[in-house]
Amino acid sequence: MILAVAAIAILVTIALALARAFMGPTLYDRILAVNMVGTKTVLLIAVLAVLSGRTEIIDIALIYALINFIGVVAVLKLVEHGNFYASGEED
Amino acid sequence: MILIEMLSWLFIGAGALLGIAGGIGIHRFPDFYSRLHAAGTTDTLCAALFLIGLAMQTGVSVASFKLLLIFAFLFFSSPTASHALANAAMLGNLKPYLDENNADQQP
Amino acid sequence: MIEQHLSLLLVVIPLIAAPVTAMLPGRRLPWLFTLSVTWVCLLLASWQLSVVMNGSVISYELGGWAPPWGIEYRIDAMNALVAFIVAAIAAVTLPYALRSVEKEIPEYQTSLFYAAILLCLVGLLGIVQTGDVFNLFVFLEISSLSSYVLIAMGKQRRALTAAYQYLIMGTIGATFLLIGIGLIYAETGTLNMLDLNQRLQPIMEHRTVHTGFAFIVVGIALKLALFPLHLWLPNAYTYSPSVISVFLAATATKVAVYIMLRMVFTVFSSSLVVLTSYMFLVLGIVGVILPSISAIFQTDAKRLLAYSSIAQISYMVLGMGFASVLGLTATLVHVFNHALMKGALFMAIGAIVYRVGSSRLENFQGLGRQMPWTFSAILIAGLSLIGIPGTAGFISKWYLVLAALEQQSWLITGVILLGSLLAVIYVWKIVEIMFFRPVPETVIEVREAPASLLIPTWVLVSANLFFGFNTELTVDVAGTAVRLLGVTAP
Amino acid sequence: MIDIIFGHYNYWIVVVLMMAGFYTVISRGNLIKKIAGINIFQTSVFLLYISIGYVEKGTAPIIAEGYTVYSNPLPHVLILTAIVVGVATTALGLALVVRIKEAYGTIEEDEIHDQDMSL
Amino acid sequence: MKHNLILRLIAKFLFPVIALFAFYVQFHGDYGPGGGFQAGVILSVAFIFYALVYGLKTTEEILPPHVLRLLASSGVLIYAGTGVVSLLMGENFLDYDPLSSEPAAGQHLGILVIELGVGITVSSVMLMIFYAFAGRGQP
Amino acid sequence: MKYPVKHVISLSVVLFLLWLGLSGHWTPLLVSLGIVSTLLTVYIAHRMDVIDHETYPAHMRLLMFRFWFFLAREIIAANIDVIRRVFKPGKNISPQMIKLPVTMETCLARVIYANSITLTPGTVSVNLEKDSVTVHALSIEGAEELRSGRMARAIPQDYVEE
Amino acid sequence: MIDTLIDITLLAFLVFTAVAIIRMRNLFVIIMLFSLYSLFSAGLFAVMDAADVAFTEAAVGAGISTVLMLGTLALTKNHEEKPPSHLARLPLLVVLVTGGALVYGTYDIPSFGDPASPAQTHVGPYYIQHGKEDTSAPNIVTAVLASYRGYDTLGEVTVIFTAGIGVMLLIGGRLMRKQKRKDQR
Amino acid sequence: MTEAQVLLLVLGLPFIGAVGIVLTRHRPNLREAVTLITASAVCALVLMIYGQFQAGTPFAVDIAEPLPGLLIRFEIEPLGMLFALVAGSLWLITSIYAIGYMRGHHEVNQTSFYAMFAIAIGSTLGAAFAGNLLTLFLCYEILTISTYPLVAHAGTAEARRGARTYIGILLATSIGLQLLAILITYAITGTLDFREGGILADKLDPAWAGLLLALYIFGIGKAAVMPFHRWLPAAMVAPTPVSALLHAVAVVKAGVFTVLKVTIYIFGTDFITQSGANDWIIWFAGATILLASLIAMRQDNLKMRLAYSTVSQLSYIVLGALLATNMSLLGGALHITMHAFAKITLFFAAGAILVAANKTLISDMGGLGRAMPITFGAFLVASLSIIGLPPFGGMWSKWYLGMGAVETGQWLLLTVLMISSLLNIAYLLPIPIRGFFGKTRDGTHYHHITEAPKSCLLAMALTSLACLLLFFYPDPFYQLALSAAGGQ
Repeated sequence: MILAVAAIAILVTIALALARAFMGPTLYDRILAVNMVGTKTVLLIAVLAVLSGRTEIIDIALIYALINFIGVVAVLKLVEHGNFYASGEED
Repeated sequence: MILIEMLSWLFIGAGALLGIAGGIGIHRFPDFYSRLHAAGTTDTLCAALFLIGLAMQTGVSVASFKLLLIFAFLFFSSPTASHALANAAMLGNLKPYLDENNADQQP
Repeated sequence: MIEQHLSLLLVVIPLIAAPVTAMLPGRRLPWLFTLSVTWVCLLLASWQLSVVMNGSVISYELGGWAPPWGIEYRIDAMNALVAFIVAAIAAVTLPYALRSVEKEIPEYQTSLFYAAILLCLVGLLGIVQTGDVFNLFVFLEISSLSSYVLIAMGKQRRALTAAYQYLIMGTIGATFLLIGIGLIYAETGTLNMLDLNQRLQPIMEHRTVHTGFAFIVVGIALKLALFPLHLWLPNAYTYSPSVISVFLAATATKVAVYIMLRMVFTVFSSSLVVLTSYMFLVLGIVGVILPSISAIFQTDAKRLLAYSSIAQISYMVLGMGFASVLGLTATLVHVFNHALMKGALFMAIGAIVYRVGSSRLENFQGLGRQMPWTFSAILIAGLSLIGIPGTAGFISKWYLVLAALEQQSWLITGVILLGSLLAVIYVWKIVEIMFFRPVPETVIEVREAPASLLIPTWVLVSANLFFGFNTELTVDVAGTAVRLLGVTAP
Repeated sequence: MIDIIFGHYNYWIVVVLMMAGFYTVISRGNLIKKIAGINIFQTSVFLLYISIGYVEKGTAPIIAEGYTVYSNPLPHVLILTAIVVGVATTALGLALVVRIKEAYGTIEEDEIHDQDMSL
Repeated sequence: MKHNLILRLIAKFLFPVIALFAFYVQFHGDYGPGGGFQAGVILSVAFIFYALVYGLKTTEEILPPHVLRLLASSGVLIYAGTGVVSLLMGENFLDYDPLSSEPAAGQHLGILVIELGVGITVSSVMLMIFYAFAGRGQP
Repeated sequence: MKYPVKHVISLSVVLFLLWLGLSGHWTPLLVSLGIVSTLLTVYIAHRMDVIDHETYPAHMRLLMFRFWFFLAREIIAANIDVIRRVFKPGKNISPQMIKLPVTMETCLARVIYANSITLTPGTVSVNLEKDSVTVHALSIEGAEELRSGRMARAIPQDYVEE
Repeated sequence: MIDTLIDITLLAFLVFTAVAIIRMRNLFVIIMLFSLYSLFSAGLFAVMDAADVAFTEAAVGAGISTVLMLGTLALTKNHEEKPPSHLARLPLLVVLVTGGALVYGTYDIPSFGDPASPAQTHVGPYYIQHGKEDTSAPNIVTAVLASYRGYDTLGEVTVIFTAGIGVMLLIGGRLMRKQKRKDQR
Repeated sequence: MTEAQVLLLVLGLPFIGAVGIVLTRHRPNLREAVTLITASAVCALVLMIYGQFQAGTPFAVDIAEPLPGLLIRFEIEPLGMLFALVAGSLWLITSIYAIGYMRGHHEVNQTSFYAMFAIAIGSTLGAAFAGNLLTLFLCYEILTISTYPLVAHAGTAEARRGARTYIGILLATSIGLQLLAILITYAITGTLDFREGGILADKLDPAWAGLLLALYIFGIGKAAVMPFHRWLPAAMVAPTPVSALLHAVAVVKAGVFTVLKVTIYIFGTDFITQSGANDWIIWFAGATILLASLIAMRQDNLKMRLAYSTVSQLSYIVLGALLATNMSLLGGALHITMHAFAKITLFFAAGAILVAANKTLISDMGGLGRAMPITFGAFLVASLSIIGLPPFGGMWSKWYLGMGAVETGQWLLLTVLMISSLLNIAYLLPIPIRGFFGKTRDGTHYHHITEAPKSCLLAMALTSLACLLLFFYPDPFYQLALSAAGGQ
C-alpha cells in the first residue's frame, strides 16, 4: 500500500522534473532535471523490486545509480572542456 | 515487527513528500543555482529515507544490503554531481540571480 | 564423424578466423590467412552442395537442443546453392584483393580490413545456413555492419556518406524485419522456420500475420535494394574500395534475394504469396526499366554497374512474382549467374581503377588497346549481362521469359527484353569508350593490370562462359531447390 | 471494444513511439539526430517484444520458490541480442558521423548534398 | 577534470567498487539479472569514468589499445573455442553437456565460460570504441 | 609511488566483504570467483595508482560518528528549511554568492567540507580552490550560518595522519 | 493495478520525451533526453518483468550510447541542428502508413499479458519448465541466452566485435599507428 | 578423323587462326600468312566435307546441353552446306583481296581486323552448320558482335556512329523480336530442332502463325527487311573488304539463311501456305525490293548504292522463302550463292577504286574505267549477273523465283520482280558505262591512276569468273538448293 503511494509520489516527482527538462531554459537546468529524473528512477525501480518481491531487480537500480552519475560527469566534462581526452593536468 | 513496519511507512511517506517538494521546488525557484538547491539537496535525503524505508521492509538480507549500498553510493555521488554541475555552470559563465539587497556578493 | 559438422564449420571457421586475422601483423600474413580460410569455405560449400543436390536436407541442431527450442541449421538445395555462390565469390575475390588492397588501404589497417571481410562472409554464410528467423536477423546484422565499414573505407569522402546512408537504410530495414518477426512470434510463439510454417497455416487470415508479413517483406526489400528502396545502393557500390564492390555486388543482394525466397515461400507459403506476387511483378517491371535508363546516363563506370544491379535484381523479383516453378528457377539461376557477371565486371573495373585511379568513364578513353585483357573481360561479362547466348546471362533470361510466356504475360516478356536492350546500350557505352575513343594526348602510357587482378577476373569470366553452356549445376540445383520450396502452382 | 483497448493500449503506445523514432530518422537532416531517432525506433521495437512476452500476474523468469507464473524468457533473450546489435550500429553510425564531419565540415544532410553536387 | 578535487577523490573511491560490481554481475548471470554483456559494459563504464576524471592518456597507459585489441579477439575465441571443444568431444557445436561428468554441471560450466568470453569482448570493445571517440582530434 | 601494504590489504578486505554481501550465494565456486575478482580489481586499482590513504583510510576511525551525526542533523534541518521556502508564497529566497576561506590541510578534509556544504540544503559549493571555496546560498541566513564556521569546525581533522 | 498505472505513466513519459526529442534542436539536449528515453524504457522493462533487459538497457542506452553520442558531439562541435527548411510531407506520409499498418496489425494480436497467447504456450514454457534442471541456472534468461540459443549469442558477440573493428578502421587511426610503431620497434 | 572431329575442326580453325593472328601481331608478313593458311585450310576442309556429304556421310556433333533438351548441336544439311561453301570459298578470296587493300590503304590496327575477320567467318560457318535454332541464334549473335569492331574500325566519330546504328539495330531486333519468337516457339513446341516439315505445324493456332512469322522475319535483322534495314547502309563506314565479305556474304546471308531455315524447318512450307501466315508479310519483302532499289538509284556514294542494292536483293531471298513453294525456295537458296559472288565482286571493285583512285562518289568516276579497265570490267560482269542476264549465274535464281511467283499465282509479285530487274539495270549499269565512256568532270585524264594492287585484281578476277561459271555449271549449288527446297 505505502509502496504504491511511494511509487505514485516518485512518478509525480519525475513528471515535474521532466517538465523542467523540457522547459529549460538553460542547458544546466536540463542537466539538473535529467539527473534528478535519474535518481528518482533509481528509487522507482527499487520500490518496484520490493513491491514485486523480486529483489534481483535491485541490481538494476544499483547499476543505474552508477551509470547516471557517470553520465552526468561525462556531460559536465564535455561542457567544461569540450572534449573527452583532456586530463585536466594543466592547472 | 509492527514497529518496523510503521517506521518504514513513516520513512517512505516522508521521502515521498520530500521528493514532491523538490519537484515543485525546481519549478518555483527563479534560476539555475537556486533550483540546484531544491533538486540536489532534497535528492539526498529523499533517497535516504526511501532506501532505508525499503530496507526495513525487506529485512536483513542481500536485498537490504544492496539498498543500503545504493544509498551509500547516492550519498557520495549526488553532492559531487551537484557541485560539478554548479562548477560547470560557473565556468560556463552562467550568471546567478542574486538578491540585490545584499552588498556582500562576491566573484 | 566430422562429416555431420561440416555445414556448421562452413560458418564457424571464418568466424574463428576473423578475430585471429585481426591480430595478425603486416600485409601479407592476414591476406594469406584469409585466403586459405575462404578456400576452405569453398571446399565445405561445394561438399555441402554435392550432398544436398539430390534433394536431401541437412539438419544440424546447435547446442544439441532440438528445434524449435534450440537453433537449427537446415540446409537444402537452395541454401547450399547460395552458400556456394557466396563462398565461391569470396574465394575468387581474395586473390584479387592482395594488390588492390595494397593500393587502396593503408598498411596499418590491413589486418582489420581482412577481418572485416571475413566477418561479412560469416554474416552472409550464417544467414544462408540457418533455419531460425532470429538467428537470421543476427547474422544479417553481422554482414550489414561489416559492409557499412567496408564501404566507408573507400578513398573518396563520398564513401562516408554512402556508408552512412546505407547504415540508416539498412538499419531501418533490419528494424522492420525485427518488427515483422516480433508480430509473427506473437501469433505463433516460435522462431523456427519450419515450425512457423506449420503454425502459421491455420491463422493466415489474422491481420497480425498480414502486417508481420508486410514488415518482413519491406525490411528485406530494403536490404535487397528493391526498386523504390534502392537509394543506398548506387553510392555504396560506387565509392567503396574495388574489392568490396566486387564482393558486395556479387553476394550481398543475392543473399537478400535468398532471404526473401525463404521467408515468402518457406515460412509463409500460402495465399499471401498471391498478394505479394502482384507487388513483385509491378515493382519488378518498373525496377527493370527505370534503373536501366538511369544506368545509361551515368558517367561513372561503377555507378553504371550499380544501377544495372538494381535492374538485374528486379529480374529476380519478377521471377519471384511469377511464383511458379519456372519463375523461381529463373530467379535462382539468375542469382547465381548475376553473381558471376557482376563479380567479373566489378573486378575488371577495379583493375582499371588500379591502373588509372578513377572509375569515371571519361578516364577510360582508349584503354581497350592498352589493357586488352581487362577490356575483353568487360566485354564478355557485359554480353552476359545483356543475355547474349553462349553466356550465363542468356540462361537466366531464357528461363525468365519462359516463365513469363507460361503465364501469357506479354507485358512482362516485353519488359524483360526491353531491359536487355537497355543493357545493350549501357554496356556498349563502356565498350565504345574503352575501345573506340582515341587515347587523350595528356594520358601517359597505361599498362595492362597485374596478373593477380586479371586471373580472378578471368576465372569469373570463364565461369560466365562455362555456365552459359553447361547448366547442369545451376539449373538442376535450382530446380531441386524450387521443388523443395513446395511451389506447386504452374 | 473496451476489451480491445485494455488489451492493446500498450501496443498502441509502442506504435506511437516507433513512429516518433521513425519520423525522426527519415525527416531530420542532422546526422546525429538521425542516429538518436534510430535508437528510439529500435528501443520502441524492444518494448513491443517485451510486451509480447509479458504475462499478467507473472514475474521475472528467474526460478525461485513461491512463484509459478513467469513471463516468457524468449523475447527477453531476443531483445538482449537486439540491444547489443543496436549499440553496435550506433557506435558505427557515430564513427561515420565523425568522419563525415572531418571530411565535409558539417553534419547537416542538405549541406553535404550541396557540397557533393557542387563538385 | 583532474583539477576538480572532489570528483578526483570520488573517482578514486568509486572505481574499485564499480569494477567489483562488474565482476559480480559477470559471475552471477545465472542467478540474477546480468551476465557477460552487462558486466562488460559496466567494466568499460568504470574505465570510462576513470578516463573522464584522470584523462585519456593515463587510462591508455594502464590499459593500452593493443591489449584491448587482443582481448577483444580472445573473447570471441573463448566463446567459439568452447563450441569447438564440444565438437572435439563428439557433441554438437556449443553443446556443453560433455564439459563435465554430468550434463547439468557441464551446462553450468559452459555458461560460465562463454559468459566470460562475452564479458571480455564487450568490455574491451566498448573501451576501445571510447578510446577511438575520445582520442580523436587529440593534439 | 609507494604506499603501505596495509592500504592494499584493507582495500582487498573491503572489496571481498562487498562481494559476499552482493553475492548471497556462498558456494565454493562463487566465493573463489569472488577472491579472483577482488584480486583482479585490486590489481587494476594498483595499476591505476588509486590506492592511497585518501581513499582507503585503513586508519579511519569510527570516531567520525560525531561528524556523521552532526551532518545528518544539519541535512534534515536544512531540508525542512528548503521545503518551507518552496511552499512559501511570493518572494521566498534571497540568493547569495559568498567566498569562504578553507583552512583544512589535507585534500580529503577539504573535499569533505565542500561536499558537506553541498549536502546541506540551502548551500552549494560552486568552486573549490586551494584556500577558498565559493558557495552559493539560498538565503542570507544560510550564508551567515556558514560564515560562522560551525560546519568547518565540525569536519574531523584529526584522523588524517601524515 | 499499480503495475498498470506505472506502466501507463512510463509510457506517457516516453511519448513526451520522444515528442520533445523531435521538437528540440539543441543536440546536447537531444542526447540527454535520449538517455532519459532509454531510462524510462529500462523502467518499463522492469515493470514488464524483463529484468535482464532492463539491466542491459540501463547500462547500454543510458551509459554507453549516451557517452558515445556525447563523444561525437564533442568532435563535431555542432550543437544546434539546422531548422528544417520545409515541412517533411513524404516522411510524414510514410510514417503514418507504417503506423497505420502496425495498429491494424496489432488488432489481432493476443491481449497484453494474456497467459493463453501462443507465445506463452508454445516454446517459452519449455524453457521455464526444463531450464533449471537442464542447465542448473535459475535465471532462465541466461539459460536460454547462453545455452538454448547460445549460437545467437555467439552471433551477438561477433556483432560487437564487428563494431569494434569497424570503429577502429574508421576513427581509430591514432590508436593503431601507435601500435604500428610499437611493432616496428 | 571422324566426321564429328572434322566438323569441330572446321568450326574451330578460324578461332585458332584468330589466336595465331594475335600472337603474330608484331610481324605483319607472318600474320597475313597465318590468315591465308587458315583461310585455305578452311576452304579445303569445307570442300572435303562437301565431297563426303555428297557421298552421303552424315556430319553431326553435340557440344553441350545448356538447357535441358536443348543442345548446342552442329549438323550438316544441304542448305547449310551451300552457305558454308559460299562463305568458305569467299573468305579465301577476300583474304587475298584484303591483304592488298589494307596495305594499299594504309589502315591502322590491322591485327584486330584480321582476327575479328576470322572470328566472324568462324561464327558464319557455325551458323551454317547449326543443328538447331538455339545454336543458330548463338552463332548469329557472335557474328553480330564480332563484326562490330570491323565496322567501327576507323575509329572516327562517323565510324562510331555508324557502328552504333549497326549493333543497335541488329542486337535490338535479335533480342527484342527474334529471341522472343524463339522462346515462344520453344514454349509451344518444347523443342528447337530443325525438322523436315517444321515443328510448329500442329502446335500453333494458325491465327497466330502470321504474328510469329513476322517476329521472325523482322527479328532476323540481318535479312534487312524494311523498316529494319538501316544498319546495312550504316555499316558502309567499314573498310571495303569488310563490306565485301560481311555485308555481301557472311552477315546478310546469315540473315536470309536463317529466314530460309525458319521457314523450311521451323514452320514448314505446308504450314506457312495453309495457315496464310505469309499473307501480309510477303508484301514487306516486296516493298523492300522496290523501295530499296529506288533509294539505291538516288545514292551517289558507290558503297551506299551497293548497300541499298543488297537490301533489295536480300528481300528476293526473303520473298522466295515466304512464297514457300519448291521453286521459290530453290530460287531463294540459289540466290544466296549467285548474289554473293556477284555482290562481292562489286564491292571488290568499289574498294579497288577507293585504293587506286581514292574516289567514292559515282559522279566523280567518269572515265575512270579507262584507267582501271579490269576493275570496271569485273564490275560490269557482276552487275549483269545481279540484273539476272545470261550468261551469268544471277539468271538462275531470278528464274526460279519468278517461277515460284507464277506457281502460286502471285502475278503482282512477279511484276515486282520484273520492275526490280529494270531498276537494277537503272542503278548498276550507269556506273561501268560512265566509267568507260564518261568524261571526267573537269575534263582531265587520269595519268597518275593505275590499277589497284595485284592481289585485289586477282580476287576480282576470280569472283567475276565465278559469276560466269555459275551460269554454265551451277550444279553443286543447284543440287544442294534443290534438296533443301524439298524437291528432288
